[in-house]
Amino acid sequence: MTATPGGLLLVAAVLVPFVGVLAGFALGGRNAQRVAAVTILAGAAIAAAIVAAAPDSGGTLVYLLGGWPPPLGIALRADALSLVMIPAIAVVILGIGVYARADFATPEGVREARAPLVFWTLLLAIWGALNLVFVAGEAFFEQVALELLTFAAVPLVSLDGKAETLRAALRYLLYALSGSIFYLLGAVLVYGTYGTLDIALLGERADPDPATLVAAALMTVGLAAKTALFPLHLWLPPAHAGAPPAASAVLSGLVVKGSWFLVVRLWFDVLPGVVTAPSAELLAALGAGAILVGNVVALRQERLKLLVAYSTVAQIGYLFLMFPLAFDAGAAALARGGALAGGTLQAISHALAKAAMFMAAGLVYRGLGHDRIAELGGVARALPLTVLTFAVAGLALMGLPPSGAFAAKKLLLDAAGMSGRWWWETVLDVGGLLTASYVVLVLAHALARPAGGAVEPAKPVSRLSELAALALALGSLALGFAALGPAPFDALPKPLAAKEFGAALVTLTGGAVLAVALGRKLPPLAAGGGLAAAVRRVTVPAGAAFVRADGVLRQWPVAALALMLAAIAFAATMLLGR
Amino acid sequence: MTDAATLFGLVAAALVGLGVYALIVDPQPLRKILAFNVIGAGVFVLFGAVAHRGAAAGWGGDPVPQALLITGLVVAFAATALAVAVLLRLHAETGSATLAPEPPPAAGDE
Amino acid sequence: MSLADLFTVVAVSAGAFFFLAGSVGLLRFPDALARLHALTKADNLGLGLVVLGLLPRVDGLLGALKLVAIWALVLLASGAVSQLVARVARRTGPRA
Amino acid sequence: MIAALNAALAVLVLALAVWTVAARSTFAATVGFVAYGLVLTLVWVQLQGVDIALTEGAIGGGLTGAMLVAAAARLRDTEASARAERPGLALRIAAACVAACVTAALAYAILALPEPAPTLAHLTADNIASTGVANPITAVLIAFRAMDTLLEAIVVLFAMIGVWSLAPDRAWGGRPGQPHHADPDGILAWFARVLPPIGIVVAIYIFWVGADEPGGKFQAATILAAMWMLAVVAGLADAPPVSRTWVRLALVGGAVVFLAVGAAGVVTAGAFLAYPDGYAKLLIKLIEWALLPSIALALALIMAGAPERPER
Repeated sequence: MTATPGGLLLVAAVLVPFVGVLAGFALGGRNAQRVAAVTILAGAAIAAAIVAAAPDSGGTLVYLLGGWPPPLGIALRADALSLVMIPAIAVVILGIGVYARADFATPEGVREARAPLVFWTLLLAIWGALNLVFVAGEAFFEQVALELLTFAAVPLVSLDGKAETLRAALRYLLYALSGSIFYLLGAVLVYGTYGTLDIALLGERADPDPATLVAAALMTVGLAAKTALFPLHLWLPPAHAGAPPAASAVLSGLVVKGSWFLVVRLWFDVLPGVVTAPSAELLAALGAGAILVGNVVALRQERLKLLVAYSTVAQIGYLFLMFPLAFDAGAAALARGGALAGGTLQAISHALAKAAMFMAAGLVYRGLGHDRIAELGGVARALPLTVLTFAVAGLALMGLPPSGAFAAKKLLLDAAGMSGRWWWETVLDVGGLLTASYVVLVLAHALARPAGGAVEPAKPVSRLSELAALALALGSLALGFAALGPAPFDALPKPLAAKEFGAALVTLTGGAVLAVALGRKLPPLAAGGGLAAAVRRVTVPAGAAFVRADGVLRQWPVAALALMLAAIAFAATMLLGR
Repeated sequence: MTDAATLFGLVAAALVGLGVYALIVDPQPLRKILAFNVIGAGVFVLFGAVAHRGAAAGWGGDPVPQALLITGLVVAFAATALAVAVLLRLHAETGSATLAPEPPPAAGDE
Repeated sequence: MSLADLFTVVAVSAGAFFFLAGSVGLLRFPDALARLHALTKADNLGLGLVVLGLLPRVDGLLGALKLVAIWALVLLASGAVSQLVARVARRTGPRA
Repeated sequence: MIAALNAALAVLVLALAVWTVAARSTFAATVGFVAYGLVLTLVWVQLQGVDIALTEGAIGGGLTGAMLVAAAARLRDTEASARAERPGLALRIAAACVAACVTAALAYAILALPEPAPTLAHLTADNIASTGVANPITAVLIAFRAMDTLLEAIVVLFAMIGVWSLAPDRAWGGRPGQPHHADPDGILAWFARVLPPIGIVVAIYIFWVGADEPGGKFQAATILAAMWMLAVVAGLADAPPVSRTWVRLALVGGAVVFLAVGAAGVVTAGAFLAYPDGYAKLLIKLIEWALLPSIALALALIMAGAPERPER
């Protein structure tokens, strides 16, 4: 294994943000924000350079740290997957950086304030840690990267210092630590079996022997806990809903993608021949559970930020649907192909759209002084750009053309059709309908006439922040034009075909019906109120049951037990399928 | 040589199990942090046993996992420190130290 | 068995006795201060006697000095830690 | 004989772990954890990992233990109400079953590990000469896997920023923790005057021999941090305000030097974190000297906690 030209850029992608952390922290005060601005621009340039350098290196950049080749040394490696994630994350960071200028400026008359210093340094910290996750070529190194990510993310949760957010941060930290200790345990077993943790070497050597199977199960659930994959999501809703909006955007859009990415690495690159079809189905089944429960509970929320947080729970589910679809029954192994491309595209679209949605929710909160959905009436008039952002991000999340999620869905459906697994198609469609339902519900409230006269923003919101959020939402919506790009995306249906708009109309109408049936509080209905009331007598208790089930699953003992049971289930399915 | 490695490897498995039990059932956050450290110690002992199994070249253990262990211990310390700090701040803020979430959302409607 | 061997056996056994007594005290005494009292006996006398007993067995002055230095360091460290624990115990009440 | 000793150690470790998990009082559990850490150092010695024994004793048992004991003392009044949250019998039985399953699966996996065990010891031995150090762990930590160590220094710093971020807004920039008072002529003050000079000598010794024998910067930094904490607790010193420029610079200094040496390697040795021939040991020493004070300060400030006293 040798280094490729441009490999040094990978080191820069990781260390430039970290240097920014050190410099911002050492210089302190307003300098932290200035350093962050410079670093974000430099980091974006590096991300662009990495993409530009990839073709010269045969599509994979490699760098040997200290010149020592694995297994003794550590390699940084950026494959096609990393090369997509790095620039996408850079774009989101850029958007969040612009958005957060208004929220995290050091106030006049103070040399240094706590929240701005912590936010700007940790934003860079998260970026560096994520880039490290994307390029680390070694399992232990990945663990250190994940810990860096967690340590940088937890303080963002409790940035406003309220008791509720402190509790959310503690739950997050403890659960994430439980996850990482199991990941580490798995890594130890892997080292004991193969004498290396280098991902490329393991990919060649890994066999389904007992220690590897136990390790695979432990590492998978450890990462799933950190990703908040249903039913291991106890920490996510309060943590993401309680953080300041810019921080929520970071946490929901970016941080969960780090541990998700490692699941992909683990399954596709480290253990492609160790995981089995039933275990992949199990992973996707948890994803399907996330989509169903997360979306229905989102629809039942009173507050906008909690709704968006539960929508993240559901979106994480989507990211795991690709695993069975990527399973090549002939080779009895996971194969890179259309399904993986679809999953990756979905991750990127969600990163953009979810960040935009949290930003929009934050602007609504700032403008109105609250985020109660039932009292959003008139906000569309007061904050038109923000409501537009929410709508665009919503369209992107529900997978309407030409969004990236739409293209991703098509890629996954193709893979599902080819492997005869039609039921995942149903899950994708139901998920789209449910997403449409809460987006429609929120928009219906936002567009409704205010209860008492026109709504004036309680506080002015920054136009720059509004534009940053809108840009990210539009970016997610435009990702479907990847269909005009190279393989495997060129096989996609062109997003602007008339047939697709018909399907979009069906999704929106279905979503509206679901919103009427399940929504927590409805805006006044123009017609059909009696019918709606009759339907709701049946559907509302059903929705409430989902909320209760979610409440039970999010109790610590239940969630901790679920973590271990999931590990056992994964070990069993990995044994079963061979 | 490997006798000690096997013995302490099995001890490590038991330590992990003990910690897992406490992590699930003990309601106090500080006890969960303790449980995390008990599991952590088990994982580290297992890694130490793995290193000892790889003894060669005149050393009593494979130096690579031993070096990783030192990194792991430092990371675990940092994790514990952060968790304890959040817990103490929560206690200072509320006078209690419980992870029990906000009261369950009311199931009622309209 | 030479005189030196006998000396070692007696001294180390006496040291072990104090460790045992200290451990019993740690488990049986009612409060933190009394337990500390028991523990310090184990450190001071127990380790001291063990070191004393081992002195004839080391070759060279440097080895002997090392042993004595270990004892002295443990004394200092355990003294300081006992002080700190006692402070906490006094501040937070007599339990545990 | 050795087998009997190992068996006794194993029983002791397990007993202390049970105590830590099952003790009724949390304070007692944390004390049990400290003992658990100390006995583990003996396990490390038996597993031929003296470096790890030192680290475990310093960081695992020492710093972590001290932190947990102090936290347990502060949280004592919350314990009664927490007991009410204890889950029911069914859940406890389920938890016990699941824990037993995990242990059984792990034990099975451990017994199935391949024989002879794979190892990188030979590869390390073949390449250690080029680093100029004789302790293979130091060679791995600061040459072959230098990036690990760089990130480790950064992890500690992140954790410290995380701890600081928990400060109340009004106390930002101030001194961490509550002030400590002790009788200046009392025995504690005496210890705090006598012990630190000795501790510093011991720390430097452990640091210095780390290149060739067990020891190193993390263990030494922990001792330094502990000595400083002793002085703080005895009222002889106080934690510095976190807004001081020298504090910030000292905290990042180690990582900055490490990064600079690493970057210089790109030019002089052809790779980031590579050392030019003949200069390896010198540069390794330089990095370690730079990291020692930064890590010691970061560890000490983490132990001191979030800023609580605003500067007037």
